Parts: sequence; structure tokens; C-alpha cells
Amino acid sequence: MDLAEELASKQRSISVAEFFEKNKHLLGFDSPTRGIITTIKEAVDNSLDACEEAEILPDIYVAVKKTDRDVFRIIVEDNGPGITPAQVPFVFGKLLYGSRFHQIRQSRGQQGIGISAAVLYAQLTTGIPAVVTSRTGHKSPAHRFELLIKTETNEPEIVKQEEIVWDRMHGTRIEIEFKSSLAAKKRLLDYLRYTSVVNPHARIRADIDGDLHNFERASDEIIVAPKAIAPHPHGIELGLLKRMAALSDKKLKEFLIDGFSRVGEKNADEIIGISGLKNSRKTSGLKIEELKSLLSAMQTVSVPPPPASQCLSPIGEEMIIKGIDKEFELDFVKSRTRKSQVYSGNPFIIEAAIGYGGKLESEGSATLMRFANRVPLLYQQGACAITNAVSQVNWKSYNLPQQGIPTGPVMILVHVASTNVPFTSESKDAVAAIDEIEKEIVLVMQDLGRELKNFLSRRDKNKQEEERARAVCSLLPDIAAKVSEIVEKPVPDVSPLEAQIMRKVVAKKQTIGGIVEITVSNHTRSPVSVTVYNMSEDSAADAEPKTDFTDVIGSEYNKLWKAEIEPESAWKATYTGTGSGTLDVRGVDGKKLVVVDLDA
Amino acid sequence: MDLAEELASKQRSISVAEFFEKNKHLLGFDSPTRGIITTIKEAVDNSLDACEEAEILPDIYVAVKKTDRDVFRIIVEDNGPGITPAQVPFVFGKLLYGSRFHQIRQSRGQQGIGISAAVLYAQLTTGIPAVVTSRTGHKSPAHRFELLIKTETNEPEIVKQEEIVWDRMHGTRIEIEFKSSLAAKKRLLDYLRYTSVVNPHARIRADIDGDLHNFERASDEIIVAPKAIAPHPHGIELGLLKRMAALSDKKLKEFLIDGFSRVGEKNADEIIGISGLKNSRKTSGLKIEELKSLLSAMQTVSVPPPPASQCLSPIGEEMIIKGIDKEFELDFVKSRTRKSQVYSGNPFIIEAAIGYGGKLESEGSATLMRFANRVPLLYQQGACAITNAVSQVNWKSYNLPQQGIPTGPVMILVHVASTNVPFTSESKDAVAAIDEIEKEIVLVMQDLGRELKNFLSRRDKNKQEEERARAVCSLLPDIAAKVSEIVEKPVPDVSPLEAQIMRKVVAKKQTIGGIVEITVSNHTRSPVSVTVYNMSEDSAADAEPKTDFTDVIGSEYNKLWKAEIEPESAWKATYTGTGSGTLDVRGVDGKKLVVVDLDA
Amino acid sequence: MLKKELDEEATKRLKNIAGKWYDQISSATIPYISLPTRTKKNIEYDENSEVWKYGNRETVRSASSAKSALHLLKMAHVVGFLKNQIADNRSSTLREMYYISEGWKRAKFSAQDESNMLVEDLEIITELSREAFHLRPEEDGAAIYGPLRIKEQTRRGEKIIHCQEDVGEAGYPIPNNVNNLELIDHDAKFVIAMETGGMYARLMENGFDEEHNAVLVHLKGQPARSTRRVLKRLNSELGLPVVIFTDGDPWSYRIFASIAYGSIKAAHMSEILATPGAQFIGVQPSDISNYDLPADKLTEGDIAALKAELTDPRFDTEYWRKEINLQLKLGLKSEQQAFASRGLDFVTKDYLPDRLSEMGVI
Amino acid sequence: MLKKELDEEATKRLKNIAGKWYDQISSATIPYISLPTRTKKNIEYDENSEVWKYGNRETVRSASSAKSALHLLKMAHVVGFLKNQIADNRSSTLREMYYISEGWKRAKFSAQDESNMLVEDLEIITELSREAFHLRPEEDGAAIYGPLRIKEQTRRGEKIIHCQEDVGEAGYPIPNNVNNLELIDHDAKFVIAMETGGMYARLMENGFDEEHNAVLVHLKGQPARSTRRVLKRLNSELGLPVVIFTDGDPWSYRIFASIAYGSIKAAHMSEILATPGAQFIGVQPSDISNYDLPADKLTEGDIAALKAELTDPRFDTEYWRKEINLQLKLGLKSEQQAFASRGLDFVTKDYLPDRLSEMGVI
Repeated sequence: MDLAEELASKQRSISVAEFFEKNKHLLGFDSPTRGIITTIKEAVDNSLDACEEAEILPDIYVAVKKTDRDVFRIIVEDNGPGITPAQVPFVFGKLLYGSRFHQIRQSRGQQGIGISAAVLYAQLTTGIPAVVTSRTGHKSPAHRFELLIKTETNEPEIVKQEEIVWDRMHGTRIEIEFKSSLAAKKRLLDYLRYTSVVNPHARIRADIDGDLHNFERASDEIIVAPKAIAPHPHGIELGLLKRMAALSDKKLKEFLIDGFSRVGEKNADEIIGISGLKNSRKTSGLKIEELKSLLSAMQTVSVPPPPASQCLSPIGEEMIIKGIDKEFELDFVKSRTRKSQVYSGNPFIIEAAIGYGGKLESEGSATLMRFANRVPLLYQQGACAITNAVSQVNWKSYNLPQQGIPTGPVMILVHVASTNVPFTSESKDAVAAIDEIEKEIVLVMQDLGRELKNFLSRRDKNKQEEERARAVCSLLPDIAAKVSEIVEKPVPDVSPLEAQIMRKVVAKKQTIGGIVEITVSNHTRSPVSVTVYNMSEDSAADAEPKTDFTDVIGSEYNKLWKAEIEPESAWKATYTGTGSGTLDVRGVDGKKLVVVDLDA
Repeated sequence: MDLAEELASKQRSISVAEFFEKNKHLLGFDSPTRGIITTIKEAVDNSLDACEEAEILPDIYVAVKKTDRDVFRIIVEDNGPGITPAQVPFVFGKLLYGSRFHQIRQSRGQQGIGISAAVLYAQLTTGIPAVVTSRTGHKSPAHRFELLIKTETNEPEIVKQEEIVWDRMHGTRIEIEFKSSLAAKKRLLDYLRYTSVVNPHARIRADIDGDLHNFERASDEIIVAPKAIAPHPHGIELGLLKRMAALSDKKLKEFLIDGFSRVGEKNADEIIGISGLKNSRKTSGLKIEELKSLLSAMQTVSVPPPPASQCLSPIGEEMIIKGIDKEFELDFVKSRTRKSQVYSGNPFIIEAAIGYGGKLESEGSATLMRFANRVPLLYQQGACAITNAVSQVNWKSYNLPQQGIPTGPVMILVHVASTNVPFTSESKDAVAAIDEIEKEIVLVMQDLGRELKNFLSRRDKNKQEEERARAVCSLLPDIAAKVSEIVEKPVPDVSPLEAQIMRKVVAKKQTIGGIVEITVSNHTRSPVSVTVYNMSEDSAADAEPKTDFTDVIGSEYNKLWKAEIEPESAWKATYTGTGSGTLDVRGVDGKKLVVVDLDA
Repeated sequence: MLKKELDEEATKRLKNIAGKWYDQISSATIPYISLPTRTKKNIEYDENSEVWKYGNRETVRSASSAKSALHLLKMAHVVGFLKNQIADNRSSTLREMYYISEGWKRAKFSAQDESNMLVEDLEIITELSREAFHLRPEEDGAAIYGPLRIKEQTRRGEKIIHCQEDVGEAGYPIPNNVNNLELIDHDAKFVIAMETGGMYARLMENGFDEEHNAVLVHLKGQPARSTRRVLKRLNSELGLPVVIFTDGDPWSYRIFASIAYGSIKAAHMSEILATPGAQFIGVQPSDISNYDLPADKLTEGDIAALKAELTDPRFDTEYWRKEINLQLKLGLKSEQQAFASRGLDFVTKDYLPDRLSEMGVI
Repeated sequence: MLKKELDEEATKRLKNIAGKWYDQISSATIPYISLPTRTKKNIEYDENSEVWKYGNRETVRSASSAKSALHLLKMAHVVGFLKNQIADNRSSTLREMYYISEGWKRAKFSAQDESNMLVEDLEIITELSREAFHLRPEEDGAAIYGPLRIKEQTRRGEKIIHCQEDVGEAGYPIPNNVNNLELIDHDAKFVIAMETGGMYARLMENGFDEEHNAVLVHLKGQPARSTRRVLKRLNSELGLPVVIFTDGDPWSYRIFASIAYGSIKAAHMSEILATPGAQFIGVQPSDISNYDLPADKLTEGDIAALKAELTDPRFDTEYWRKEINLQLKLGLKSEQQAFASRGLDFVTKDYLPDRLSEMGVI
């Protein structure tokens, strides 16, 4: 008994701040280098989310400044709606505090941990309070806070608070200082560039210790923030149902219709029927066994999928291409936004793009850009369902070499948008392996792969055909010469043959037995409209077909025909005469025309 | 302004229970199948830890019972010290509540999340309260609780509490019921077997839905629980230092000596000297800049590593072998416990064992058993630093085929014991890649690899040599026959030759020109002591060497010599005579002896 | 045909090829050449000559790709070279022509195979053998031993040689160009052609040629064209039955097939190269089981070759189907010298006499 | 040596081998046999005979391992078989012996290579050539054309043959066993042995034998033992200089080396197989650059072979070091027919006369 008492005396409650202080790798602060990226990512996510909700075109300033040997000051400032002074300490100084945790809709941040974790990390490594400035509109003053977190209780500690003058009309600025290094600068710039690709409505300016980068806005279209939806009857567990039922003062049917997505009169009746409960029951009075029957009924009845268009905000095919075009110069880009799908009651949409050529590295693995709810995923590429799905595709059948993911000058973008993106860990580096999601990614990759294959084979075919023609033409004169030597005759003119091979228009005049024959052969791939001019002493009165116009200039007749010639066809005119004079053809680009006068 | 207010109104605090309810994959409850193993693991960990602290030999009962189509009731009962009634609701009904969070020592559980998470999972999937029975000694009654967790506040909800009669004198029993499946039964049994291997002092009985398994105790030695130590000056961050300093009422030097491991007078003076602070300062009054100087000084000064022997509890080489012998029948086992090492101020010890043969599968990858603080790691083998380190070793140089980890009938056990095992995630499935740890594992594997190689080559050499000798002996008669046919002579006796090849003792008698020669050749690998008996009508009076004894029996002389013969040597005796009679040798096993009488 | 006539005919046909191309180029047609398709599917049995020849499938090679254009250029050079060689009354080997092509710039051969293919094409187009263009084969002719007298027209005059009396134990070696050979008289009952030198020497040592009045021919593996032409002439001019004795494996059956039916590669020459009356004496797959011969397992390559033979029109007879299927079932192959496992005289005293009388030859 | 004497000597030596083993077994010694080590490092120049022979390094093969014991058992069987074959006055090929071993149970050869190795071992131990044991080589002998008259003792009596007048264009084929050959008379100045048939025919077409009184020998690649023995005898019995004309690559230099110095594999037979006076005429690496011959790049195998030759005692002369190093520097090799790129007559009108007079042969 003594012992149990003694053991009991050691028991105590642990604050969530203490927990995460000790387990900082769970939040992406496992290395000093990584801390910078994690902090900027969390702050920028918050800024973009806030602007979206306020329907503002985001204008974000990011700065990283070295203040000591291994200490950096990170600043993120936005033009968002600002945060009321009463909320500031909690938003930045308390873990697990936020507005989006219980909402079912697509958003970047969700858990209310990210930015507070950065504050925690700062006080752990440098002890310097975070500085937050926020202003909610031109009528309000700006407030400046210096904040710490009381680890033992997970409550904010306001070191200093003051009103200040700020030139921003509205917005929020956070400054955090901690031990770190800029070793991962390239990755940081990748993060900003990728963010800019999937948020083409945002302007981001960055000052990375004196190195300035602007990521310009590619679209002035304001993004409509997705709206929260009620839970879907197929995506709920007993625990949540029990809590919802206990809090409601409604009767069963009303509770079902109001409390859940896509449940109407008919569905509600059906659910109640199957559950065997009476419609008159108040839900707050239901026992656990009754709730189980209700849940089972809810999951049996067929209900349409959740309203994805309302709660999800895909980027859109056009916007993805705008974003990519803005940051990369490519020879080819295609994008796809797929229809929404559901996993475990959570709606999601897969979007993807594939790009080729341009300045992409021609060697090595493809550039794979992974996004979840418009946020780039930078770490743990190997552990991510996106990578896995991309690797499952047989890229060789789309003419791309492959080592896991494809290799060569290829860029692949995949965006998973969901009310609840399943991450493998709280540091949100990788999407967990969910069959429904992987399947969608494989499908969109196959679709885009076919597009890329078409592009590549069209490109290759044109190139090959021209090379082939050039090579043949370079050999023809040698063949003609050797053959002539053997048969002991003069070397024939190979230019008509060359023209044919090089897909040109060939005009030929030849006179045999007092009959002049003019032929125009179209070896190009398109129809041509030509005008044939034949100046000679022949009047060509018996021409077949008749000339369209004949002009007499001195002793010569200038004869003119107009002709439309289909590809791989020829036009011919004949008349009685000597065949002297000239032949000329108009209407075809000089590079595409060969005129051969066999009488000359 | 309106907008900011509106946004502010949505902000709220999130309870840690809500957080983990939504992120249950972080705790190992991402699939119903896995839930059973996670729950049993957490409960058994707690039981073993409690018994260790109470210095009791653990006796643990584990049961899994199917109660409905997909609902299982999990029971874990121990003979530990019990939990006082006041603590029971918090230990099982509140996340982040525990006794070991702030202690620096090796223990299985630590965060105070595990078992409460199982209770949370149960109420989420079945709504059925967890039942806890505990008794702290024969003088106290047993208490039985039915518990839920209030998710919104992370506080326990006591559904029912009563005193009951229990035949256990002391101990704790937990019963939890949730949706699951027994698909991973094999893995569950692996978990229990592996647990038993590294806890040879524990008896575990299991009833897996009617299927009974006993894992017996292999040692009655009570394990001494490791003791908590103070933090090490090299393993502390500014945040913690600040909190420690604020809570202390001591002066600087005293604070350093009392508050930290391995800091004595000399070190404390040195630290204070470097920090530039005055010794008279009370630590609670130090400013943040002063604390930074102090921390920097603490980390500059050379301090001995933390006292691992006190806070760590390795299993020990002998115990590991006992544990393995108990559960596996192998041809070969070796184990190693390495000296303690330090990473980021945390002491750790690597232990390992390698086994070969027996009933291990001769095909496929080796059986790799990973342990952290005596707890088996069952999932994410591929992502674990242990696997990675084992794969880095070039096993081919120890004559083992390898595909990542070695293949064949091999068992590898690795145990990482530390005050703070670095896991890759809170579900504690895999050890994170820490250079110091991986290096130790590689070293111990190389050491054990050499042992295994020696064993294998000894085994192969003996086998080969015997096979060689047999093969040669089987060919000799054919050679002798063929050769005799060619030279047209009688076939010679090959038995002396065979004896020599088979490493036997050969005794030979041959008489040429009236001289009898007796030789005994020792072709074995060890010296032999023989007695040679030669019964004949020759008196052998001139024998060289002299006989040790000569007996006259009728007309015959029984002559006797004693001889010590080294390996690959021969003993010889000669005397004048006819060479008739018999030859016999004693002192050598009949199987190892060949007697050839060439006079016969 | 007299040499002069033959030379004139060859020159005419070469010029014809060039003439066609000349006309094509002059009329702005991409130059091309048509050839029979040279695959197993395009050989047909010719009732008249009793041999297998190319069928009607044609492959057109037109200078519309760089590869084909280069091929035509090379062919034009070869045609020109051969025309001059005939005019100068010189001869050369294919390999020499390959080196001479060094001076042809882009038309230079990239490998020796290529010159060989081109010459085969020319043989098909002109319906003349390469010897008509004064091209000398590189391959070794085989050796003959037996009661036969021949006359060879050499550069150093006419030689009359009896293939038993006037030669050593290695026999009379067949020259490259058998146009110059005349078969004068003989005292033979049949011809037996063997794949290996060991068996040739065994028959000679055991006096098989004398006992049975046999002409022994050592094929030296896949027989050279000259050897096949001599076998054809021994059969058709002297009316001697020809039997073929090879190892018992698919590659050896192809030796037999190339002698009896003509080869796929040279189906255009079948009429002068093939001996339709030639019979296969062994080693038969059924011998392997009947005589329990030492045998090796069929390799994957062997099995594939046997299966290919089952679809080869030349092997489309009841006898061959039965034997090949038996061999696939046994999974074994034996060499002809494997008969030695039954004693050195077995093959000449038992096996061959039995088989020959079974086949009606003796 | 008379045939009967030779047979008796061979039988005696075979019995000696068996006798040693018999004694070893009787005295409880594990039976063994000693052989000179057959590697490049253990061949030495013998001043007396001017050829390369095995040195003093020995490899002892003792029946102490299963592999070696089986080897000895097989050797015992071979010794027994050969002893009987001589007694019965029969002969056989190695391949026939391989099949005969079918009846030897465990002593049966597992591959034909094995019988070959064993016979070489016996040649070394007994210091007799395989022909002395009535073993017939399988290999083809080469062909001779030129002003030379020989007498061949055949199973069908003595034949006298003039190698220009009594033979066709393919020449006189060298029989397997040149013990039966006698060189009667000749009208030649030197012997030129060529690697390829194409070059042999080129010299014949261009009348090189008549113009220079040369005996042409067609080696047919790596020359058979009988060919090497004939070259040796043309050189030593008739006193004719011998020159060797091969392709310009490391494998062809080995052909020359095996003729001039003896081969590593048959160093025990060097005295009867090697022609120490034989000279290498070409293709020399310096010819490749001097005449700008069409050439192929050296393969990795070629380079390795050249480097191996630099450490081969047979090539340890200034001439070969210079030429081989030059070739490694050029990175090229040429065939002998590559001279055709300079015209079909270049080799007989220019190259060979120049080289022969340079070498003091004409």
C-alpha cells in the first residue's frame, strides 16, 4: 500500500506544451535547419487562409535575417483581415487553439499547433519572445505584442503589449527568432516557388538574408473560401455521434436532417425505419445501445457523397497552368482536375499537371511537386502516397524512362485537396497511403501520361521524318552518279526527286514530240493554290485545260493558269508547241517550291 | 473589423483528447486490427514497468475475447503494486497524465498517453466504458471502476465505482472493448513471444479467443528498476534551463551541482568562470541573456557522460541468451551488451544477439527482432534505424547472403535502451536515424557477424573434411583394382591407406628377412596411449624397444609394449622372428583403429 | 556454258540492275529493288526440280529511308565493282571486296556480314551464283575418299585424280569453284557423307569404302557450297545414291536439310545446291533409345531449334515429325561417335549396314 | 623407329605409370603423380633444341581429395585402355574414347575436355606423343601447294604425290598422322604459311608459288599438330626457311608463337612440334600505320591478350615488345586481307617481296 501511494504521489498531469516541447520532431522542428522552413510554412499558410476567408488578394512579405552566429529572425507579414487584440495571445501563445479544428472544409492549417510551436521552439532555443503586430482595419489601431508560452500550463504569457502606428491598413506580422541555419535555402525557395505555383492569386516577396525574390501574381481572381459542411453520415464514429446527440435538443428526424450533410426527409425516414427507434425520441435521451443502432442504420442507408464543391476549393486546370507558366518555361504542360471522391466519409479532389522540356534538367529524376490543400510538401517524398502512386504508373508505356518516378526533363504536380488530408504524421510532410487517393492519382497520371506520350511522339515523328528526308536526299546524287557510270549514260537531274522527298511542290515542264507538258505536283501535307506562269513563243491555243489568262508581250505569250492541288496530287496542262521559254509558279513559299525545266 | 471579430468568434481551445481522437494514427490506432496490439502493448508495458518499480516478478494475464461480430474485449491483468483509487480515473481516463514524463531514466511507457488512448478508442467505436480493477495490497479492498473520457475537457468520467472482493492480493486489471479484428493474431503472438524473450523474468499467460499460450519465466532474478538522474549539462536547451532556474532558490554553484548530472565543484567553478556570471547570483534572478551565457558555458566545459549504469537497465548478455533459448531452439547464439554511449546528452546502450539454424526458416529474410527499452517494435521495420544499420553491414563478408538484411536461417535481436529513445513518431514503431545509435548497431553486428562466421566455417570445415575422406576412400579400391589389372599383379590391401585417410590409428605387422616389424601410426588429431599385444612363438628377446612385459603361455610368448604416440607420428618395434601369431592394440576406440597383419 | 558466255551474261544482268535504277531516277521515282522475302514462310516446294525455292512473297527495298538509300548506294558500288572485275578477268574473296570498299566513302561496308547479304541479294536478282561474278568463297571445301576419278581444270592445267589411288589418307579436297570439275568415271555403289572427321577416319580405318564400294565425303560441319554442289553432281550425273550421316541434334538435321532440300538463306540457288534424292541415315532420335546411346540433355536452344523445325516446310514429313517429337520427348541428343560406346566396329559392322539395307541402298 | 618398337616402348611407359601407383598403394602411400606446372610462368627456353619447354616447377596430383582421386582413377582407366588398344593394333579419336568411357562407371569422363587434358598429361609423363598411343587427332590438317613431292604410307599402300602437279587447286591435305609421311624431293626456296584461305587463294591466283618457288601452306586458323609437325620437318629435313603470314592481332601472334616456339599447352611436345627458325612476316602492327590499312579497334579482350603477351617469355624480344607496344598505342588491328584496300596485287607484288628481301629470304 505504501508503494502504491508512493507511486501515486509521482503522478501528474502533463501540459500539451510540455508534450510537444519534448516531441518537437512530431511538428517538424527536429533540426535547426528545418525550423526556418516549418515556421515560414506555418505563417504563410495562416496568411493565405486568412486572406481567403476575407476575400482579399494576398500580398505576403517573408524575411529571414541573421542576427547572430546561428540565430535567425523570421518575419512573415500579410495584408489579411488581422486578428483582434484579445485573440492574438491565444493564437500565437497557446497550442491547440484555432478556429478550424471542428470545421469540415478544406483549409491549410487546421490543428492550431503550427505557429504556436514555432513560438515554443524560439523560447526553447533563444528565449526571445515572439513579436506579433496586427491591425484589423483602418479604423482600429495596430497592436504589438511580445509573447511567450507558459509551458507548464500551455497558456500565453504577454511580456509586453502596446498600440503602435502601422502603415498597413489591415494585416498581421509575426517575428520569431531562433537558432537555425540557412543550409536549406534552396528548399526554402522551392517552398515559396511551389506555393506561388498553386496560389497564383498571391504575391509573395521574400528577403532571404539580403537575397530578394519576387513571386508575382498570375491571376487577379479572388478565391472563394470553401464553406464548412455538416458531417456526412458515412464518415462518423460512435463517439462523435454520442456527443452530437447529447448536445442536441431536437427530435430524431430533425436531428438527422439538420446535423448531417445530404440527409433529407426521405433518407431520414429510411434511417429511422432501419434503426427501429421511435421518431418522437429526443436524441439527448438515447442510450448507447440505441445510438449504436442509429449509427448502423445511418451507415446502411445510401446517401449521396458530401457536397465537395462547397467545402473544397480545387485550384482548377487553367490556374494550375497559369501558375506553372509563371514560374517555369516548359515546352509542354497539361493539367487535370478530377471529380471529387470520398474516403471514410471525407471528400477529396485530386488535381495534377505534367510538364516537359524547357529548362528542366534532362538527366535524373523528374521534379515532383506534391501539394496538400494548396500547401507544398517538402520532406519525406519517399514515404508519401503521392510518390508511391506516381511510381506505380508504368511510365515506360508513355515513353518515359523510369526509376520509381519517371526520369528526364519532366515535372509532375499533384494536389490533394480534402476536408481532412490524411498525413502520416503531425509534421504534415507526407500523405498517408489511402487506397482511394492512390487510385485517383494513378488514374490522373495515366491520363496525363497519354497526353505527354502524344506530344512526345508527334515531336519525335516530325523530327525523324525531316531527318530521314535530309539523309535520303544527301545520298541520291551518289546513287545517280554510280548508276550512270555503270550504264555509261549522263547523270540525271535528281532535284524533282529531292523535292518530292523533302515534301515540296514540284513544277515541271517537258516537251516530247511537239507536245508541251506542264505538271505541278504537290508533295506537301496541305492543299496549295498556285498560279502557273508560262512565257514562251507558243500561243497554247489548244491548251488542256484552257489558260485562265493569256497576255501577249512582243513575240511571246504569257500564259497563266490557276490551280488548287490536294496533297499528293498533281495538276497537268498540255498544249502543242516547242517548249522554249520560262516557267514560274506563284502561291507557294519559295522554300517549298522546285521548278524543273527539262527543256532548258 | 467586423470580419476580424467574426473570425475571432470562431476561435476556441482544443482539448488534447479531441486532438488525438482526430489524429488516432499518431498513437497506433489507425486500423481496427492494429488497435488490439497497441492496447495490449500499452497495458503490458505499464504492468512490466510497475512490477519493476515494485521489485515484483511479473505474472501477467492477457486475454482477447470476441463479444460480437467485430467487437473484441481485451483484458490485461498483472500482479503489480496496484494503483490507489484516487489515481485510477486519471491514469486511465486522462491523456497526458503519468509519473514518468519528467524523469530521466529508461522506462517502457513515458508520455502518459498510451492506455488512455485505448480507452478513448473504445468509447469512440463501441461507447463501452473501460473497466479497471485495482488493489494495492492485502489490507486494502479492490476497487472496480467503469470509466470514460470527457473528450471536450480531457477529464475522466467515472460511470461507476465500487469496492469488490478480488482474489489477487495486489495488482491491476483493465478491460477494454472496441471494434477490431484478429487478423493480426500472428503478430500479436510475436509481440508476446518477443516480450518474453527480453523480459525473461516475466511469466505471461495468454488466452487469444480460446487459444492458450504460456510464456514461462526463464529467470527468477528480480530486475532492479533504473533510477532517474538529473539532466546532463550537455543535453539541455535554453527553455528547460530557464524553467529550472526560475523554480530554484539556490545560488549558481549549488544550482549547477544539485540540478545536473556529473557536475561537481570543479566543473561548476569552471562553468561559472566561463559564463562570466557572479557566483553569488541566485538563479531565479538571471535574465535571459545571462542564461544564454550560462548555457553556452555549460556546453563548453568537458563533463563526464551521464551515469548510464544508474538510469539504464540493459538485459545483459546472459539473460538475452536465456530468453532466446527459452523461445527458440537454435544451433548457435551469441549476444553482446555494449558500453553506454551518448547522443544529444541522452545516454543509451545497444544490446544485440545473433542466432543461427535450428528451426529457423532456411529461406527468405532473417528474423529481425527490434526492441526499444525492452519493448518489441512490430511495425515499420523498413523505416527503422535498426533495420537500416543491420542492412549497412556487409554480411557477405561473414558468409551470409544478403538482400538488405541477411537471408537464411538467421535471427537478429537488437535492443536500444535509453532514457529517451528517439522514435520516428508517437506510435513508437521505429527508431529514428541517429548517427551515434546506428554506428553502435553496426559495430555490434560486425562483432557478432565475426562470431557467426567462425561458427559457420568451423562447422563447414569439419563436415567437408569428413566428406572428402569418405569420397577418397570409396575410390581407392577401384584405383587399386585397375592398377593391378594393368601391371598384372594381385590387388593390394588398401585398408592401411584408408585408415590413414580416415584419420585412424593403424597398427601393422610385417616380416621381411627374418625381422619382424610392428608399427603403430597415429593419423588422428590427438595423441594416443596404446598397449600393443603381440602373441607368437617368437620370444622377441632382442626387441627394440624392449617389451614392457612378456608372458609365456604354453609355447607362445605374449609380448606387450606401452607407447605414447603424438598425432601424425608412428611408433615402431622390431625383433628377430618368424612373424607368425597375432597382433592386438588396446587404448584406442575400435572405430578409430585398424590392425593390418601383412604376415597373415 | 563457256566461260566467255557466262562472263557476258553476268555483265548483262548486272547492267540491267543499274539500268532500272537509272530509269527510276530519271522519271522522278524513288529508286527501289524487289526481292523475294527470305524467311521460312516464303519457301515452297518446286515440283519440277524437287527442291525448295523462294515463293512469291516480295520485299521491296526503296531508297525512301536513309538506311535503304545507303543500301542501294552500296549495291550500286558492288554492281560496278563486279562488272569491272569480270571485265578484267580477276577474282576476289568477299573479304577482299569488303576491304576494297574502303575506297567507296559512304558506301563502305560497315561489317563483313553486309557484303555477304548484298551478294546473296545479287544472286537472287540475277539468278546467277556468286562464282559467276568471280567471287571466291572463303569456306573450306570438304574431302572425298573413294572409287572415283575426277578431272579438275586448274590455273596450272588439267589434273586427273583418282580419289583412292592418287591421294593420301586425307582424301581429295574439293576446290572452291566446282565449275572446273569433271566427274570422269567411278566404281562406287553409293555416297556416304559424314559430319565429323572422326567418323570419316573410322570408316576409312575399318575399310568401309572398300567393303561396300562407297565414296566417303567429309562434310566438315555445315557443308560449303562447293561440297553441296559436288554431292548434287555425284547424285545427278553419276546416279549414285547419297546418304547423310550426322550427329543426332537439330543443328545436324539442318545440315541434312540444306543438302537435301536447299537452305533458307540460299533457296535461290537450290537447283544447283540441293540434292533432292539425299537420304538421312542417322543419328536418328530413335537410335538414341534403340541403342541406348550416351546422350546429352537438350539445351533450351536445342529445344527451340527442334520446335522451329516442326514448323519448317522442309521437315513437314511423317518421318521427321515422328523423329523430332520423339526427341523432344526423350529430351536427349547424341553425337555420331557415341556409337563407340558399343565398340569401335559397331558402326561399320552393324549400324550402317543395317540402316543401308533398310533404306534399300545395299 | 619402327612401328613395332614404338608400340613396345609406349606399352612399357604406360605400364610404368601404373607400376608406380601399385607400389605407392602397397606401401600405404596415397598414390600421386607429378607433372610440370602447365602455365606461362613455367616454360623455359631450351638452348639445345632452340624451343620453349616446361621448366622445373611441378604440380603434384595426389589422391588425397575426392577430385584428385577420381582423376587418378580416370587416368588409370585411360592407361589401361591405351595399353589394350596398342596390343590390339587399333586406333581411335579422343571423342571415341570419351564415349568408350561410358562403360567405366565412376571413371566415366564428365566432359570431352577432360579426356583431352588427361591425354596431354600422359604425353608429358611418357614423353611420347598421342599418336604413339594410337590416338588420332580430330582436327583438320592444313593444305600444301608448291614444288614438293611427298610419299605417304597409307592403309592402302604407299602414295607418291607432287604438291603442284598431282593435286587440284585445293592442294595436298596433310594427313592426321605425319609419322607416315616422307619428304622425297623439292624445288622450293622457302615455305610461306598463311592463316586464311582467302590469302592462300590470292597467292595461288597471283602465281606467287611459281614466281618465287614457294611452298604455300594454308594453316586454317590455329594450326593442327600435324600441320606444325610438317612445317617443322620442311624446315629441319629440307632446310627450307619458313615464314608465317597471319592477321595483325594478338590471337594471330599466338599462332606464330605456337609454330615457332611451341604452345604452352603442348610445351612437352615442343621438340617435335616447334619450328624454331620460323619467322613472322606480318601483318605487323607497324604495317597498320605504315600502309594505313583498314583496321578495327582493339577490343578489351584484344588488349588483355596483348598485355598477356608482354609477360609471355616467348614474346620477350625487342622486336615483339616494340610491335606490341606500338599496337597498344595505335589501339588497332588489321586482317591480312586488308591489303586488298590497296589493290588485289599489292600483297604479292609489293608487300611480300619487300618483307621477304628485308628478312633475307629472297
